[in-house]
Amino acid sequence: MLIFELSRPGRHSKGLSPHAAPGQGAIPEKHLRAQPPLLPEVSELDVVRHYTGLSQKNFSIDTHFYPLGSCTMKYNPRACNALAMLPQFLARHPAAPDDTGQGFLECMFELQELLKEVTGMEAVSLAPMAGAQGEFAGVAMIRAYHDSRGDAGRREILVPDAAHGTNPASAVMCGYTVREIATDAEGNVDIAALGSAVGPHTAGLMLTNPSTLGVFERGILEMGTIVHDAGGLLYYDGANLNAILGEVRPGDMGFDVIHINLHKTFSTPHGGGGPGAGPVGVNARLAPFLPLPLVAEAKGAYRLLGDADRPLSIGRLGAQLGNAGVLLRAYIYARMLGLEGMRRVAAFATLNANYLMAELRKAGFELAFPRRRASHEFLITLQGLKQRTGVTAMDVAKRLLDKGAHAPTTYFPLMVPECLLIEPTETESKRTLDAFVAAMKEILAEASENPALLKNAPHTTPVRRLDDVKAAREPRLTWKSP
Amino acid sequence: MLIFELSRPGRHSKGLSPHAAPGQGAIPEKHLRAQPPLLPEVSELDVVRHYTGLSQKNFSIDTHFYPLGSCTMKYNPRACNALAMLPQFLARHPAAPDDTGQGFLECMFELQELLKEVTGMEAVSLAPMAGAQGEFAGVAMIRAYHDSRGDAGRREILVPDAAHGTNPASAVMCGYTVREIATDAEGNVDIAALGSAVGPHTAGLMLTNPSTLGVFERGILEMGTIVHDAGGLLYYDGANLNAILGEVRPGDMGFDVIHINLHKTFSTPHGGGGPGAGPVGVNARLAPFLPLPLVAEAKGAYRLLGDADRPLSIGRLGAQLGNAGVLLRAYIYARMLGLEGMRRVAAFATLNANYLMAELRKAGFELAFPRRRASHEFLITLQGLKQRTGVTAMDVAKRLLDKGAHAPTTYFPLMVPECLLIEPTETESKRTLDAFVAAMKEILAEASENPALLKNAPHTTPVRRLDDVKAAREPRLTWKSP
Amino acid sequence: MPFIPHTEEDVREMLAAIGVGSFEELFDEVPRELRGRVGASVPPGLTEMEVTRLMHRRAERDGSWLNFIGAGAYEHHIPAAVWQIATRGEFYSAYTPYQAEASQGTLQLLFEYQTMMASLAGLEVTNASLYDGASALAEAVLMAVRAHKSARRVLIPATVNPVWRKVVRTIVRNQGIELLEAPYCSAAGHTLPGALEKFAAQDLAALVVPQPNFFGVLEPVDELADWAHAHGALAISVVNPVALALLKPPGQWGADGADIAVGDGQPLGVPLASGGPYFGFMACRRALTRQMPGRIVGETVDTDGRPGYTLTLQAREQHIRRSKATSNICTNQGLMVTAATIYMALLGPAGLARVARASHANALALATKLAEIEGVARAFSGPIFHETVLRLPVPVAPVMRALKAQGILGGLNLKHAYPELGDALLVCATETKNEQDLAFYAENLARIVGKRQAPRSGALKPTNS
Amino acid sequence: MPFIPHTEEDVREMLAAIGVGSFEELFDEVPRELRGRVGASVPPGLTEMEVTRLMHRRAERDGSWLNFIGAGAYEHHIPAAVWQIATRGEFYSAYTPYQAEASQGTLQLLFEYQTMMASLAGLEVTNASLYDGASALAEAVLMAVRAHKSARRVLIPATVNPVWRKVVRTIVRNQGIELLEAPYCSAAGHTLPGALEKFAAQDLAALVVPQPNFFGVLEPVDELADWAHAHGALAISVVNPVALALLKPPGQWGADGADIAVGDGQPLGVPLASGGPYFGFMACRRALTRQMPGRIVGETVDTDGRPGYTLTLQAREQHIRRSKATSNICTNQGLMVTAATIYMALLGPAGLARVARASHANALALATKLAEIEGVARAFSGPIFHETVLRLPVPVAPVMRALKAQGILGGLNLKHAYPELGDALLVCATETKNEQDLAFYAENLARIVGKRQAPRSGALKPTNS
Ligand SMILES: Cc1ncc(COP(=O)(O)O)c(C=O)c1O
Ligand SMILES: Cc1ncc(COP(=O)(O)O)c(C=O)c1O
Repeated sequence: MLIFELSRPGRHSKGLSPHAAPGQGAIPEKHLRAQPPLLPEVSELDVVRHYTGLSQKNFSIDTHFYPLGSCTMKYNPRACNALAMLPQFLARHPAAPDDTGQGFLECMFELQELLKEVTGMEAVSLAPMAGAQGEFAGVAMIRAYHDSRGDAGRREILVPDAAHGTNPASAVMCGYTVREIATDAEGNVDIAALGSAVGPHTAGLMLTNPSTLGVFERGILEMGTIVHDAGGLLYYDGANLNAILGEVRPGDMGFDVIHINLHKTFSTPHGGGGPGAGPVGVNARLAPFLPLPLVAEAKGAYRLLGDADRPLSIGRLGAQLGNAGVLLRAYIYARMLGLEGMRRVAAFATLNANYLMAELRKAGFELAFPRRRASHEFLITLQGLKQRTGVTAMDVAKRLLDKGAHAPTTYFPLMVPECLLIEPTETESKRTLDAFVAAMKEILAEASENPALLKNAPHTTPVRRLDDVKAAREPRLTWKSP
Repeated sequence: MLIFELSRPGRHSKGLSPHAAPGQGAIPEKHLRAQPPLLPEVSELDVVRHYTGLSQKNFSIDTHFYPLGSCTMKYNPRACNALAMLPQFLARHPAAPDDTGQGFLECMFELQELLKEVTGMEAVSLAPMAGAQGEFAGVAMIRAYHDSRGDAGRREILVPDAAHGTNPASAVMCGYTVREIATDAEGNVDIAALGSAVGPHTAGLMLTNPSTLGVFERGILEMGTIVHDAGGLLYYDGANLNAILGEVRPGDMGFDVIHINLHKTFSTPHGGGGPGAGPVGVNARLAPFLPLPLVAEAKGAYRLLGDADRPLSIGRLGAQLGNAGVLLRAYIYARMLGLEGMRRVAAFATLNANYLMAELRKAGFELAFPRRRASHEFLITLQGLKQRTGVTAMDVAKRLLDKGAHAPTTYFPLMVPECLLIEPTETESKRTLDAFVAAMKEILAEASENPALLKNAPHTTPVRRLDDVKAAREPRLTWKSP
Repeated sequence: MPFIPHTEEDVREMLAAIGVGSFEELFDEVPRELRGRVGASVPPGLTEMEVTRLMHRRAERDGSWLNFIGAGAYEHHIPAAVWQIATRGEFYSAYTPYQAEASQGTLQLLFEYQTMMASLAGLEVTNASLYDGASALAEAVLMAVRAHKSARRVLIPATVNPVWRKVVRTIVRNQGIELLEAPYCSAAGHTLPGALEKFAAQDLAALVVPQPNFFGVLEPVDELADWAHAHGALAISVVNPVALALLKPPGQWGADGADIAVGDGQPLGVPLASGGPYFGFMACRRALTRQMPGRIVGETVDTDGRPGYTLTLQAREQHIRRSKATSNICTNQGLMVTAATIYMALLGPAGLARVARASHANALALATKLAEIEGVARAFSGPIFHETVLRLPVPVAPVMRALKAQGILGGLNLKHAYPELGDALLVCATETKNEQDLAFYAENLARIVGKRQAPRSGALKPTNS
Repeated sequence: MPFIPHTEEDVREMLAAIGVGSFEELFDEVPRELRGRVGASVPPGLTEMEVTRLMHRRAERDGSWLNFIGAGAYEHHIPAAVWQIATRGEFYSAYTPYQAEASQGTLQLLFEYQTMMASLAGLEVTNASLYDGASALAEAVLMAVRAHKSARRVLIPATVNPVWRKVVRTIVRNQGIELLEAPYCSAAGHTLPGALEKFAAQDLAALVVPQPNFFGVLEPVDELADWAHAHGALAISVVNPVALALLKPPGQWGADGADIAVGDGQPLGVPLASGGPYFGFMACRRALTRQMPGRIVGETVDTDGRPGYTLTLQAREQHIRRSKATSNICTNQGLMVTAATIYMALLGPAGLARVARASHANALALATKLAEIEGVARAFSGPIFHETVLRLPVPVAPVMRALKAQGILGGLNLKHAYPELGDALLVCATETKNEQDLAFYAENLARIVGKRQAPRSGALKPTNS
């Protein structure tokens, strides 16, 4: 039932809008709309009941194990939500003078400092509103850097073929062409291929490390040398920072510029699609190009820096200081973790992933890179299972929903056939992991005994398997009154 | 799965308790407990996931139509919750000086005034923490009144046989004996029976009007005269105030003392069993006996009155000023309704009840009092259905759960066989009522065609029909580690 | 209008279906002369926006304070998850779980609560809440009298919260129950078993034993429970649930344990909130189950044999037993219990013990610091939990006012409840206070007391308390 | 440690199952020299209690203000239900709905959102959000250039939010797109179609048309949209969604309607919150669907034929199309859209129109009141929505500081963005202001301006702006 189907002309929750309803005021007739918009005419209770009911149709961290690889679905502490929503924080206008927001700005400044420290970078901007915008900003800084040196021939960005789709898309948005570098049999970037790809046209290499294949790039130092020697810069896609937080720093690995997905590593909520925050960190030579605004401190007073302070900046990415409320949540989380807490993130995320990998291997699942250590995530391939039973990675994913677990990431990275990318995160208990292994075992048995059960899964969700092809072929993108 | 079954020895959410954990301090050994209590050892995520999951197993106003007669399950505005939980309200200690709580006390004072106004009483105390405690306070005031006049022979309280169980129970707690008065064929208190029951032993009559049979006591004025002439007082059980709010006032009907269930008429949440609030209102002669504390105002300053101010008070009913947070919610609700809003409560509650009654009658259901107007609720009896099909009121109630509606109140009042007491409240739309009628029609058809379907209902709830007899015969009241 | 979803067309259709022409007619059974007299002085309705602004203004007016008052209501940190979950609509807007199959969320939670609370108390059975600690004590007194059958006298030490004693009096006095007051040792600050001997001849239904007592002092609970049993009385314990993370549970007091335990559940995740809603808890030995007031949840099975939870032993309750019920309680404090259950689950045994130990340590540290101030002394020698009585060298009231001017609520003045103690102050520090807070209090108290003891000439005259 | 559930025993068992002896070994593929250098200056962890106190202190420090700043972010009343529902764990802690069957809550909500937003805009298709209004405008520019195929120039009036124009520049400049600035009429405060003629010869991909514009003034949108189309350019509208409750939707501008509509969704139930998270919305005509960036939800059926919702047309997106995607956007602003959808459902068409009308009325009333002050005048003659530019007789900055001392945030100083306007101030009043608020502002402004125009001798020297 859609909210529109509850609608009844003339219904209106009066207490929610002003009692006094003046007319069109001084707005000339020609500017007015002829027909009211199609918003539902329902009561407050209808709305509460409808959306409470809808919410119950979601899987979420708060209700289910959610081992979605590359997405770091860890517990979102409720304190972060409560404290970021204190009335004074919510009410503050973004253009209010800095001296009316010293409490807020102090948090932002300290967050910049914290992020520098844990990534080993020399300066940080909080402006990007998600990982992809961080990538855009990072690559734009790479370009601004080369441009500032008159090094205008560098028109190519390298990305591993396993890279997340945002990497090449971001590079293109900065006017670059993209060249993909192959992966070797052990899941590393093929260093020889990298060596022959670099040259005077190379602006930089974008790298996720540990990679989206769930392994640490063992040749990272060598790769850095290759790219740097060719005059390129090294970009770190921080989507997997959770795998190393407290163990290794991107800055120490030789990266020139990074972004951090705070909605992953710093546990701000994913909100069913966002918002996130993708702060960028850089080393000294890229610092002048950081996106604006930045938060500066002098004698205990905090202020936002703009164009006048930073003439070389790539500019602004959004109308305000990024996703402030997300940044507050990340700050609160970071303060609760503290140094000891952060030191343990990667350790336990890695422990959970390797344990789950070991147990699934024992249960009969095929690992994509059986000779490698898992990072905070790992890949299994159901290629063999498919050949034996016809059951695909998608079928297994859907069947997992029936067993009360969200599915891992499916079919990414693309070059590993029938793959599931599994990321348990450090906030899940052994008990939960064991239950997942048990479910996967059951599914393996079902695949042989009753493959139709899997092909037709899920069976217990609010809807059964949906027809994606029909959705794309005959797009119905809005509701129309019947 | 119980939370204890998720427990693992040694697990502990460290950030939720102080880091520094000093030892036993200066507590002598003999006072210490030898074994830790059986609280679960789980993570914060476990707790969030467990109780979020449990919550989803409840029906509630926010998820379902909940026409539970006598309970007034109307929409609980979310603004009341948000505003009653502002940090300063939550943090204030009850023994903090009055001058640190003027904002809060102003709300309480205005609530007292509002309640006086809408009930037609001359003074109000907010102290009682639920309807039953209001009844206790009211009857205790009746007793204090008679005692203060040396009128010590009045040892009996009259209640109609349809009265809610708290009425006789409260009277007994005040040291009275209880005599029940019969109901006539039209659902009114039998006035002749009342006339012959009163006498010099009569302390008072407790009355719900409209009654728990869903009808207005037409002889209310005559009944008042009978009781008053006998020297007794008239007590109003305000559980059904929603039926008359804005239309008729208990004070105008001749009641000397009343309680109001704010968790019904003033829409504070029922919270799965409470808390409520049961303020008492009185006319002038009972005012000196009101329970403490009371809120007084002088020159714009508010203060709590205690024993010294009110030497004749029956005393205190709890350690503090009643259920303050509930009172705040009721105050906010009252301010949003305002006079116009209050005037409409009874009108629309009554409209909904009479509409639903008319439609169910058309659908083939038997009304308990077919010649009467419904108040805000009405009674149907399934006596005939049971004789025809063996299906009971309980079976119908359980089957309604499968159809997505909470069941009405069953088997109350006791003297109407196989009854359902149905109270839709004013906040439900015609659409919801029509859906309920449709469900009831389906059930009526099922009762003839497939009574087993009803006998075995519910089918779609988290558990099927529960064995209440076993629960009472072999009480298992706590979990024991297996 | 707010919260009423009807359109004009709905109203027309509905009136027609009923067969009436107007709202008026719906009330045609109500005597004419009674109608339409409703209070014109009720102010006009506010929009949600207006009431939001009003309430924010009032809340801001009440400000924030550094609070050292305890006296039965205790400031503890409440994890954010507690109320974010407890106020989910499914808990917040449900009724008492009468339809068990549609209320397994609330019912299972209550079953878990009963398990936790019973274990904290060291007793077998608990109910699903009473209004507050004070009224729970009154119910315990009534329960003891019912259970005892012959005696109608109950001995309550003066070390029990004086307001609670008043509440007990209000609630039980009409049933001919007599309350006797046991004195306390003016040196130790707790009840002395020896001092009870003068009541030995009275036919007692119960002895009430607080732990810690109102002064924050630990009572000799083993001896007191044994004394009660030796004199044919039940032992009713009054306990702080956070303290029970450390302290011997009532069920293990003395040779046989207390028979009933009650207390206020507020310290378990319920905000101070000017006094409520809190909740009263009550536990008892199994033999007393059928005397227990209030709702109880039991485990059972459904028609498929799966475990499920349901309200049980309802034959004790008013809706079944009416005038013969164990109590008139109906609506209880369910949502507070929901919060407390989540709180206890989040803290666990180790976390709750840390809260208790940190509170104790802070109270000790504060008491020590304050007692170092010239003229200030601890009133009692008995061991404390997280609260203590101090004697000041000057009247308490003006000192409290001066502290308030610094943002400090310094404690509860005992002048009215315990005049025999002189200028006495009840001070509490929980885990919410840090070293700077304690130091800030101590500095200010030292300054204020110092000034008042030796007023400078020309300066303000000492105010009368 | 916080948020990690492992017991020591768990760790032992897990390491053993993996076949390693220590955590160290789990990282044995990481070059030794890279390990263990993590930032020692990170402060030690705080308990939730400590961080709660810290954040309360910081929030209190930021205080509460009577705000008259708009300039792209607008203060509206947000019904309490909006965020109480949007922060339910099932919405708050879910990922992007990749597994449609396990995400019908989010997906159906987004489908409802798309319907509401498309109708507000009067266009057929909307996506499920972009980061904010400014970046949405940049995406619209890129989209127009893609759709247009030949032209790479876009004309943006100076009446578009100057910060947004900067954002567009940042985002599109590396793709060789040229942005041209169209002037505004200094009397009316809006763009004059006639003034665009000098750009007629440029090969334009699009013309951007704001409604209302940054000055709060209504643009001649019909003429501007027609001008764009007449010159072979697409018309990109930039709109305030609350204003759209009253104003002609972009899809109906001129003869053919605007092609793309973007804006910031913040006014629809999203708190100001120092600037975010907000969300950008984008709508377009059906023919442009495949050029749309971001996620789109479509209706389909399940294997039983029941309707259901799923992400669709993903071949536009980076995770499928990689370097050929319509945008790099991945994570969007889903939770804000959740709030906005609930907001729009609560308000309905009548409620949203009331909000818009009351805002307009307040802004008019304020502008009138302020323009009565000696020396203060409205800068432009064009009709406004809920914001207006005032000219002051004295420099703006010190006036704003003086207002701030009274708790008033008086508006945005236009000195830097529009120096040609002199001492100009952009002032906004929404439905959140009442008569007293407006009067309070007017009184204070009159007093401050009066004083500064005629400084008393011996008093403070006028501060430099
Ligand atoms: C490896 C990787 N890189 C980049 C991104 C893009 O980040 P965002 O979604 O925050 O834009 C993601 C997110 O899914 C990712 O997993
Ligand atoms: C008619 C009637 N009287 C009294 C009460 C008792 O009120 P409470 O549950 O608030 O104690 C109720 C509540 O169910 C009731 O319906």
